[in-house]
Amino acid sequence: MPDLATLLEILIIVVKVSVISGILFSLPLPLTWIERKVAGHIQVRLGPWRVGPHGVLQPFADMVKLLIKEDIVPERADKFLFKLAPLLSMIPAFLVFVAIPFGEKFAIPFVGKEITLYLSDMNVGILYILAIGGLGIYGMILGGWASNSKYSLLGGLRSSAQMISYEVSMSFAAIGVVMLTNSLNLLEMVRSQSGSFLDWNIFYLPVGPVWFVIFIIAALAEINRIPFDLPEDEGTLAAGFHTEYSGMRFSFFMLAEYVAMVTVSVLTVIMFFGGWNPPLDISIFHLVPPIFWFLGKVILFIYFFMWLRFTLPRYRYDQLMTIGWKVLIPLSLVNILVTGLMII
Amino acid sequence: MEKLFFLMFAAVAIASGLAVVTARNPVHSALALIVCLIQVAALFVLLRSPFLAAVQIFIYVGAVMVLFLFVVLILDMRKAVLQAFPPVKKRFVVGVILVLMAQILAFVFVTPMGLSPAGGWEPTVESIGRMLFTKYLFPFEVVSVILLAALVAAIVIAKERR
Amino acid sequence: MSKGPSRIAEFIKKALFLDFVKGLSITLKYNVSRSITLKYPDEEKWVPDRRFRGQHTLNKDENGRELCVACELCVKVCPTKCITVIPMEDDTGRGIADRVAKVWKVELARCMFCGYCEDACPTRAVRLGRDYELACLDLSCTTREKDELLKPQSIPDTIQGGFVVRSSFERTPEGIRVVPDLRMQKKRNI
Amino acid sequence: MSGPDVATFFSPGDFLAILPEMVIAGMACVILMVDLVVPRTKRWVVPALSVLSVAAAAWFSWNLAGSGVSAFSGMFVLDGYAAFFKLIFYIVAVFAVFVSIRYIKTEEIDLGEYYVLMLFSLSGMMIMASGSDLLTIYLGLELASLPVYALVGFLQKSRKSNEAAMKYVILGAFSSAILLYGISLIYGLTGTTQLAAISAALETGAVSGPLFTLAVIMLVAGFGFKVAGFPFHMWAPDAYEGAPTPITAFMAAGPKAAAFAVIMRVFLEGLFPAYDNWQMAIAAVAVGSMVVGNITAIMQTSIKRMLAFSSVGHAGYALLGLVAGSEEGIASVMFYLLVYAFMNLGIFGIIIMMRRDSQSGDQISHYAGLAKSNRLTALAMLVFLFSLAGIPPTAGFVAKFYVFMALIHKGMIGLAVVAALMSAVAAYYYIRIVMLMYMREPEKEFLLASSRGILCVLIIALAAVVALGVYPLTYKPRPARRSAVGQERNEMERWYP
Repeated sequence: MPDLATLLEILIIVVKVSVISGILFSLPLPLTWIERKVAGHIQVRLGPWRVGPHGVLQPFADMVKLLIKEDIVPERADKFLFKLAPLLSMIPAFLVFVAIPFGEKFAIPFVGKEITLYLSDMNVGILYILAIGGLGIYGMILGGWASNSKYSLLGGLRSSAQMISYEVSMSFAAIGVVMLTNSLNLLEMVRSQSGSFLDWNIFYLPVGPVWFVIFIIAALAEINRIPFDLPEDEGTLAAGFHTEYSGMRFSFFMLAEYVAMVTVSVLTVIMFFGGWNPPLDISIFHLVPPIFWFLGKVILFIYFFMWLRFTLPRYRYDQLMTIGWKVLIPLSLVNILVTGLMII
Repeated sequence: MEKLFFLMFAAVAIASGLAVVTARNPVHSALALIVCLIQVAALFVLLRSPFLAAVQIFIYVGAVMVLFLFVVLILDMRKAVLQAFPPVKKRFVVGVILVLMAQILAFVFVTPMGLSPAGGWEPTVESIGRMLFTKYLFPFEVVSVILLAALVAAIVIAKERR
Repeated sequence: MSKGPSRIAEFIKKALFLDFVKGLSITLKYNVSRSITLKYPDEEKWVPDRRFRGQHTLNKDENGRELCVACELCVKVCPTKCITVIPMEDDTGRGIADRVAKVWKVELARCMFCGYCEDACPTRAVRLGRDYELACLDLSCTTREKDELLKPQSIPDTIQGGFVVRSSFERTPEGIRVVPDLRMQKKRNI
Repeated sequence: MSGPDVATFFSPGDFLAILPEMVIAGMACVILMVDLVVPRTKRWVVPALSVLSVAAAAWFSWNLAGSGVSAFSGMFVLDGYAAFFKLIFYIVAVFAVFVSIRYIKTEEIDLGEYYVLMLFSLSGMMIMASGSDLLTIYLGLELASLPVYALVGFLQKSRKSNEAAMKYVILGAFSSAILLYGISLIYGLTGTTQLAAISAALETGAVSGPLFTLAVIMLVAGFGFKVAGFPFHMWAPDAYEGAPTPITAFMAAGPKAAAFAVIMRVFLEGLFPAYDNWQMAIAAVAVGSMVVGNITAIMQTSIKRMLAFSSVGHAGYALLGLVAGSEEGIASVMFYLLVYAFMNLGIFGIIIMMRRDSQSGDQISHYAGLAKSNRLTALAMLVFLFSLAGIPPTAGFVAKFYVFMALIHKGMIGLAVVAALMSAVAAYYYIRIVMLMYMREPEKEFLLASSRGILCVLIIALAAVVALGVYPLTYKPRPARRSAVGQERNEMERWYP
C-alpha cells in the first residue's frame, strides 16, 4: 500500500491529465466559433449569428449535428484502417501536451500545496514534441489511402510529401532555438528568456527572427493550414484526405487540426516569445499571474494563424515544394552556421 | 514493474514484427513496422535513453516510414505483391519464424549477459554529442562520407540521362 | 542600371515579407471595420426603393375600383407565360370598365420579374411591388390569385425606400414572417 | 560542462594516419565537382585525376606503412597487414579505372560519378582494412559496398543491370543487418566493439554459451555474404553478370579482398580465443563454397556467370587459410588475394576487350577460335585461366599451394584433399575455354576493343601472374602463438609486406 503522499501525487497527475484533455477536447468549440467569426469579419461579414447571442452556441449545434450524422464507411474501403485513421490523427495531437509546460508552479490557495503547471519535465522536450507531433501525419496518409478514393489518396500523398519536406526545416528551426537557449528542455527554454522582451529569442538578432519565420512557415505546412493546406484543397481535391469521412470520424480530424494549431501557437510562444515571461521586467507586470501572459500570447498567435488563413491564397503544389526545399532548407543551414558563429 | 513493461513492449514488438512479414497488404505491413519501431522506442525509454527513443520515433517513424508509405501508395503494389507471393506458404513461413524466434529467445535466456557496456556516463543529449565528437569522431565522419556516397549513388541511379 | 537595384529592392521586399504585411494590414483593417451584412431577419430589414421589382400587386383607383380591364396584354407580353387572365362581363362597378378579370393569376415560380407586364398594362393596374419574402414550404404558395394581389403590400407606396429598418422576426402558427418597423429608418452605405 | 578532454581521444597525428583515406574521399568530392566543369572533349581528365589521387594515397600509405600506429582510440590501425591490403586495393582501383575508360564510352555511361563512386568504395575498403573496431569495420563495409550497389546498376537501359543492382542491394542490406545483429550481440556479451578488448574479454572465459555461438554464426553469415561464400553466394552470379564488366572485375577483386581483410582481422584478432567456436562454421562455408562454386561453374554458358561461380570457389580456397588459423594461413590468404586480384583483372580485361559495338563477348562460345586471329590475346587469356585453375608455373598455383601447406601444417589434411579435388574440377571448365580458343574455328571475325589502358593492365597483370608464379613471395613460418592477442598482429607486421 503506497503512502498518502504518493497517492496524492498520482491524484494530482490524474487531475492534471483530465483537465488538460478536457480542455483540449472542448477547445474546438470556441476555436471554430472564433475562426468563423474572424473569417466573417475579415470578409466584412458577420459570421455565425443566429444560434445564441452572437452565434456562440453555433459550435454546439455543429457538434450535435456531427454526433447524429450517419457514420458512412465506403463499401470498398479498408475498414480497419478507415476507422483507425481518425484516432491516429487525434492521439498524437493530444500526446504532445504531455511535454508542454504552461508555467512554472502554482500554489493552490488555502491549502498551500504547490503544483507544477506541466505534466512532465522532459529533458528532451522539444524533440519529443517534434517526434510525436510528426506522427499525426499517419492519420492523414492512412485515412486517405483507406478511403479508396482518388481525392483522398491524393490528399494523403500530398500531406506525406509536404510533411517530409517541411519536417526538416521545422527541426532545423527547433535546433536553432536549442542552440540559442542551450537546452532541449522547454522549461529551460522559457527560463533562459526571462527578463524583458529583448531577451526573447525572437529578438536574438539577427538570427532569431529568421528562425521564427522558418518555424512559422514550416509549422503552417506541418499542420496543413492555409496557405499550405494542399492535402485538403477543396478547389482540386473535394476535401482531400477526409473526403469520405462523416460524422464523428470527421470531427476527430478537425479536432486534431485545431489541437495542432494550438500546439504550434504554444510552441511559438515558448520558443520565441518568452513563454510566460511578461514583456517587461517591471513589478506591475509581475502582478499578473504568468499563466495569463502565456495564454494571452497563445491566443494572439491563434488569432494570427486565423488572420493569415483569411489573408493569403493557397500556394500551388510546386511552389510549396520549392519553398520547402529551395528556400527554407538552405536558409536554415545558413542560419545554423550564423547562429553557431554568434554563440561562439 | 520494469520487467513487466519490458515484456509487454517486447511482446508487442515481436508480434508486430511478425505482422510485418505476414500481412499481405503492404500498407498493413508498413503500419505494423511503425508499431514495432514505436515499441523499440519504448524499450529505449526503459533503458533510460529518452534521447534515443525520441530520435527513433522522429527519424524512423516520423520520416522514414512516411517516405516508405508515400512510395507504397504511389506504386500501388497491392496486385503485384499478391501475384509475387502466393499465399499458400504463409503458415509454413510463420512456423519457421516462430521456431527461429523461440531459439533466439532461448539463447538469450540461457546465456548470462556479462559485462555491462555502459561506461558510467549518463546518456543525455550533451554526453551523446560529446561522445560523437570525441571518442567516436572517426566513425561519425565515416558516416558522413557514407551518406554523401549514398546520395551520389541515388542521384546517379535515379537521374534521367540525356 | 535599371535591373540591378530593382532586383535588389525586389529581394528586400520579399525577405521582409512586405507584400504579406500589406495584405495582412488590409485584412486587419477589414476585421475591425463594420460588417456590411444585415442582421436580417432578426434585427434589420432592407426596404427597397420604389423601382424595386418584387411580387406583383393589382392596383385600384381612388374609388376602390379595380383598374384591371382584363385586356390580357400582360399575358401576351409575358416572356415566361406565368400570368393567366380570364375576363368576364361585370357591370356592377367592380372595375373601371364592364370587363373585369374573373381570374388573375401569376405563377411566381416561373416569373422572372422582368416588368414587361407593367409596361404593357394600359391602365397601370399591374405593378411589381416591394414584397420579396416569397419563400414557402409547398407549391401551393407559388401561385398568387387576384384576391391576394389586390391587397395593399406591407410597405406603403408613400415610403421612399432605399434604407434599412429595424425589424422583428416572428414565428406564428401560419409560418414565419419579418415585421419591419418602418419608423426606425437608417441609411446604409453599401 | 566538464567532460573528458578532447586530447584523450585523438591527436593531430591521428589525422595523419587516415591521410590516405582522406585523400581518396576528398578527391572523390573534388572529382565530382571537376566533372561538372570539364568540357566533353577533355573527358580524360576525370579518370586521370582518379588515378592520380589513388597514386597520391598510395604514396602516403607507403610512407605511413608499418608505423603500427593506432589512431582514434584504437579504432583505426596502420599495420603492415592493412598496408598490404591497401596495396591490393590501389592496384585494383587503378586497373579498374584503366579498363573502364573505353568500356563506359561504348556503353554510353561516361559519367564522372562512375569514378567518384569507385573512389568512395575504395576509401571504404581502406577503412575496412585498417579498422580495428567492429564499428569502424562495419562502417567501412557499408562505405565500400554502397557505391558498388549503384555501380552495378549503372547501365540504366539494361534490365539485367537493374535487376542485378536490385538483388545486390537487397541481399547486401540483409547481410549487413545480420552482421549488425552479430556485432550487437558481441557488444552485448563483451561490452566493447574493439577487437583487442573483445579478445581480452574472451580470454577471461567469461563469455560463452549459445548466444555467443549465435553471434559468431551471424558474423560468419554476414561476412559470408560479402565474400560470396556458400550458402550466401546467391547474389554473386546475377550481380556479376548484370554489372558493367569493369565493375564486375572491381567487385570480384576489391571489396572481396577487403571483406577477407576484415574477416581475418575479426576472427583472428578479435575472436581468436574462441577459435574452436568458429573454426567449424568457417570450414563448412569454405568447403561448401569450393564444391558448389566449382561444380556450378561447369554448367554456365555465360563467361561472367562462370567467373562469378569460380570466384565463389576461390573464396572457398581463401577461407581455408583462415580455417588454418595460423600465421602461415594468414600469409597464404594475403598472397592468394593479391594473386587473385591480378588474374581476375587480367581476365576481365580481356572480356572487356571483347565488348565492342554490337559484340557482347559475354558468352563462353564467343571465344571460340580466338587464338586463330588474336594470338597474343589468347595467350594472355590462357595464362590467366591456367592461373585461376592453379596450374604451374603461374601464380595461381603458388597461391593454392601456400593455402594447402598452411592446412597441412595444421594437420587438416582432409580439407586440403577436398580443396585439391575441387581444383581438379575447376581445371575442367577453365581449360574448356582454352580448348575453345585454340581448337575451334572462329565463327566470325573478332574485333577487339583494345585501348592503351587495357593493354597496360593486361601486360602488368600478365607479368605479375608469371613473376609471382616463378618467384613467389616467401615467408618463414614460425611457431604460432595463440596466447597473446596483440602479438598476433605484430607477427603479421613483421612478415608483410
